[in-house]
Amino acid sequence: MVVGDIATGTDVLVIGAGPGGYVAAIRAGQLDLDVTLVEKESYGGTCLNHGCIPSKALITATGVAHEAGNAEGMGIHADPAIDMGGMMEWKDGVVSQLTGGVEKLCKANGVNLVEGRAEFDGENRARVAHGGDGQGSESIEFEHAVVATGSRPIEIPGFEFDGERILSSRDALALESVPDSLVIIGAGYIGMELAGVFAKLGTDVTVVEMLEEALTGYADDLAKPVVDNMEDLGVEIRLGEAASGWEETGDGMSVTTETEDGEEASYACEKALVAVGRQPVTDTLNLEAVGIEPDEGGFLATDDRARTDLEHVFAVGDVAGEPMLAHKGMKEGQVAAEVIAGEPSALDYQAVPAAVFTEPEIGTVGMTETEAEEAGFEPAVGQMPFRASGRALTTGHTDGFVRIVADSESGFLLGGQIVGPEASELIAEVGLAIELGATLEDVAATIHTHPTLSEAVHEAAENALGHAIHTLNR
Amino acid sequence: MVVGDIATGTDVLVIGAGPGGYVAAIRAGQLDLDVTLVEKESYGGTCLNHGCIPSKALITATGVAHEAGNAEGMGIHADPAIDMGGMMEWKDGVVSQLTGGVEKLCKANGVNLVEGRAEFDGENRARVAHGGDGQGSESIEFEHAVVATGSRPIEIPGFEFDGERILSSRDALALESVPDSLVIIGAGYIGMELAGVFAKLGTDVTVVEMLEEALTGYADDLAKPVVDNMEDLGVEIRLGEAASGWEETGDGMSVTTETEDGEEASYACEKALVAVGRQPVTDTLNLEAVGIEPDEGGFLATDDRARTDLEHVFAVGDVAGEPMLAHKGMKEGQVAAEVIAGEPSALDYQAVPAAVFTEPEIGTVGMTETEAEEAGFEPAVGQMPFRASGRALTTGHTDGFVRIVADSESGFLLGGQIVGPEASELIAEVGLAIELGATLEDVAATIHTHPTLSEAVHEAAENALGHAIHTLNR
Amino acid sequence: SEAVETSAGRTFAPPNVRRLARELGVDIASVPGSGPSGRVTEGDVREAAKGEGETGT
Ligand SMILES: Cc1cc2nc3c(=O)[nH]c(=O)nc-3n(C[C@H](O)[C@H](O)[C@H](O)COP(=O)(O)OP(=O)(O)OC[C@H]3O[C@@H](n4cnc5c(N)ncnc54)[C@H](O)[C@@H]3O)c2cc1C
Ligand SMILES: Cc1cc2nc3c(=O)[nH]c(=O)nc-3n(C[C@H](O)[C@H](O)[C@H](O)COP(=O)(O)OP(=O)(O)OC[C@H]3O[C@@H](n4cnc5c(N)ncnc54)[C@H](O)[C@@H]3O)c2cc1C
Repeated sequence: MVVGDIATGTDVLVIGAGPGGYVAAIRAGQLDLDVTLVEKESYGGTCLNHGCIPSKALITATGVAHEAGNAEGMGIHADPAIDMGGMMEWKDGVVSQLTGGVEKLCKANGVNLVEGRAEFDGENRARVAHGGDGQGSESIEFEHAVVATGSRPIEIPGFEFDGERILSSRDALALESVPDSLVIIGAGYIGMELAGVFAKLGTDVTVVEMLEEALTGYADDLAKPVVDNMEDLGVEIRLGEAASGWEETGDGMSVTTETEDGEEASYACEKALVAVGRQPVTDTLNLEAVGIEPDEGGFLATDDRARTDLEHVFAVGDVAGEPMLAHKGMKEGQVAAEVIAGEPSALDYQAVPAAVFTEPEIGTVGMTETEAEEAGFEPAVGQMPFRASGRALTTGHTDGFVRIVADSESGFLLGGQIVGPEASELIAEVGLAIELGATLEDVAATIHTHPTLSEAVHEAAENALGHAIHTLNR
Repeated sequence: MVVGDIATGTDVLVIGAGPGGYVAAIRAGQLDLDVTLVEKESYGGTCLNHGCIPSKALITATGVAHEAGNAEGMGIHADPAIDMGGMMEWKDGVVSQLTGGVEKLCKANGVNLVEGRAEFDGENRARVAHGGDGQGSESIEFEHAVVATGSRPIEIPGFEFDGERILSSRDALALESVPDSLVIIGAGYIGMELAGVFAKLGTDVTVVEMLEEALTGYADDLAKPVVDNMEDLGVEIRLGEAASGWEETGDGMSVTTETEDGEEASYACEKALVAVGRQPVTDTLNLEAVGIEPDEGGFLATDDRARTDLEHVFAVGDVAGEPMLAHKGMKEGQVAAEVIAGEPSALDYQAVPAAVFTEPEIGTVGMTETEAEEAGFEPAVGQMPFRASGRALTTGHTDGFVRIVADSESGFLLGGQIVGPEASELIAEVGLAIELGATLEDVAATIHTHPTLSEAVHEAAENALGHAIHTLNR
Repeated sequence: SEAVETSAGRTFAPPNVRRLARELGVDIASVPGSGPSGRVTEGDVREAAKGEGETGT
């Protein structure tokens, strides 16, 4: 082990090995740049270790059990028991397979991996403190830097994370036993996804949300099937209530909320999960040393090449701003690497899709009808309810619909909103159509396999054209 | 009730209310044509009543039970029991909801519905015999006719369907109790889908296939994960054996097979299902009266407007030839109606997707690598195994891959082959890309939601370009 | 080039462009494409239709 300071040099220094950082590093390696990736914790970042992947694993496992346990209508009688330890072990296995894969892919693409915490130490220099006592630190000279340090959960005053009573999503995804009851503060996508997981585990779940709606940012009719399903699962959703404090009680804790009008309510529970948003990690990087400054929200402003105010410093992923989604970060990572290599790449995509992995799922891409109007289009809108889809009926999941928004004059697709089975997958086709400048007629003319859920995308396009076959045209 | 002959006239006479026929009728109605749809049995045809829909319903139900019963690895302990009666009732409910929907949609679009069996009675006349004694018949004068009479299962000599010992797929989909053992003759997609259903119901299943491979027509590496999974389920697959006869035994029956070399084998079972292909229904239509003749296989040859040799007679769906798939028939039905209405429609699609709903699923569209070579392209091929997909890992289903075939010079997508979870849905995006004339770069540049299976389509395109991130580039 | 000759049977154009070609009576296989990688666009088809109109074919 090297102790003390050593100095190395690199073309590209990437700080943080989440989706933004590892993609930047791998692509830079593929483009024959000398690249060094520094990570202080685990390869794959929040997404693979404490976000996308563990949450989706638990959603699947609890979903499999719940579905089989509620399929009497299909003639299936089961009373599945979930062994929390076994489920968590499986989830951990999935995570380590993927993080191990990321590490291998980095190496195979010639990325130098450095473990430790990096901070800037000059315009072209960073210092990496290796973990643990006496592990020393090293100094790295770089031509280009890519900041990919991600985000951390926002704390609400009075609700400091302790991993016992007050949980972050990371803590919740690593619980060893099923809590009897849980108050989830925040009805955004992370809160709602986890509400479903714990409700299916048998936890008594209450979601409190300051705003007047759950899943804010998603249209009411997209959120509704999710909220309805959640309530069927026994989840209590309290809107317009802000968490104001909590205290230990004899046998647990009690969370107090307050409405705008000052009305108080309190909820007894075993634990509370705070999921009110995430903030970029830019305060621990000594950014002054390199010469950039984050905006008020802590984000680093970037241009369409993923470049910060400095020619040689790039920022990708959650630090570079909304939407804080893994695939947006990956795209930025790729573009940053290509731009550094001198390629004419840019962040010139039309739309970033997003998915919520609740039951049913939500998938969106591009503009809503209202956004299209605001952008000056005269939107043509088509819809297909899943209850008219043969495939949906054969899966027993018929809640929801596919909606397609297009420009009525040219027919160009502008957006799609899907709530229902496999919405996260179905949105891909709509995204491709939007990127390619496809028209309603193009989607309608494409033969879709029968019986599939993707036929609903086709039908929604036909509906927008006024001649759907399997649903009445409005 | 009308008894005896009545005579009516119509612009468009559609014979058969399967996917080909009902789509033709609805679209004709939408185009303000006077349209009459004659159906002798049930709306929705083979597909909704005895094919696509009931098979997929049973695949789902048995799949839900099987998945939960085999999820110890995920920490789920369940021992689901399937009540065959309950499952069949659910399946029947799904079917009647859909067939009722088709009937309603026909009416809402102004289609005249006539129940009975039609046959031609002149160049512009058909006779419809109403079901039952004394129900009489009617004569219908038409300007245009659309033949959409579909297909029936092929019988092998000596294995006449009796619904007791020798089952057609239709019989198998309506069984009232679970057979202890079943020999399935034919390892095509229908045989393999049903082999999975019965294996999961606990039936001892043997599949015998004359050819040297299962799922012929699909590449070996697409069929392999399905065959492997089937064998894990305990299904015995005997290749190169033709069913040659059967006899009653004391407590059941015995099916005898013969190899090309004359080697015999016999399999004891309770029932046998014959699924060796389907043939068009054109022999009961009195086609001479209208003046067209089917080809050797019984199919009606059509041009790219779905028109037969006669200007005013169209043929759509299974009667119009391979691929005998519902969505191909729907497209033909739509085009036939539009052409009759004078629109410039044509069957000018690039590709017809196909799916096999086994575990794992198969989805294909367009050309394979070999077909692309044969067509004179120099194919670029990219692949992404699901075991490297985060989403696949979180669902516990990692068998299979996505393969993309493109023209290496222009980058245009030519085909896609997928085997794995949701392959039937994922193929939709590839199909759209092919129709649109999209390039590998177009697909690679499109942001796909993380974590989804559709990212594997993106990665396969990147792999064909030589710069995949999540898999090594060949 | 070789690929164009060997794959001459295939025209790459989105469905809406193929439909337009039929509407305007243009044989799309004979239309040179100006889109990405030689994809035939709506403009190409309209141009070809004009040309045919002018020469009276
Ligand atoms: C519960 C949950 C579920 C989610 N689900 C989804 C989803 O389904 N889909 C989706 O798209 N997004 C999802 N997200 C969001 C997603 O996780 C983030 O958008 C994504 O991880 C951002 O990637 P990143 O590379 O910017 O940062 P991160 O993944 O946060 O990675 C940053 C990395 O940088 C390291 N680091 C930080 N500072 C330093 C330093 N000074 N030196 C060295 N290393 C450092 C960190 O240790 C970390 O590994 C979810 C998030 C959560 C919390
Ligand atoms: C078990 C099974 C599973 C299948 N799964 C799939 C699948 O997943 N996906 C897929 O794409 N395809 C599938 N198919 C194939 C699909 O069912 C057919 O391709 C499709 O039904 C063809 O549609 P059609 O309209 O041509 O004919 P059909 O659906 O066969 O309909 C023809 C109709 O015409 C009626 N008819 C016939 N003669 C007359 C007459 N003289 N007068 C009046 N009415 C008449 C019949 O009663 C029938 O209702 C499956 C088939 C089977 C058997």
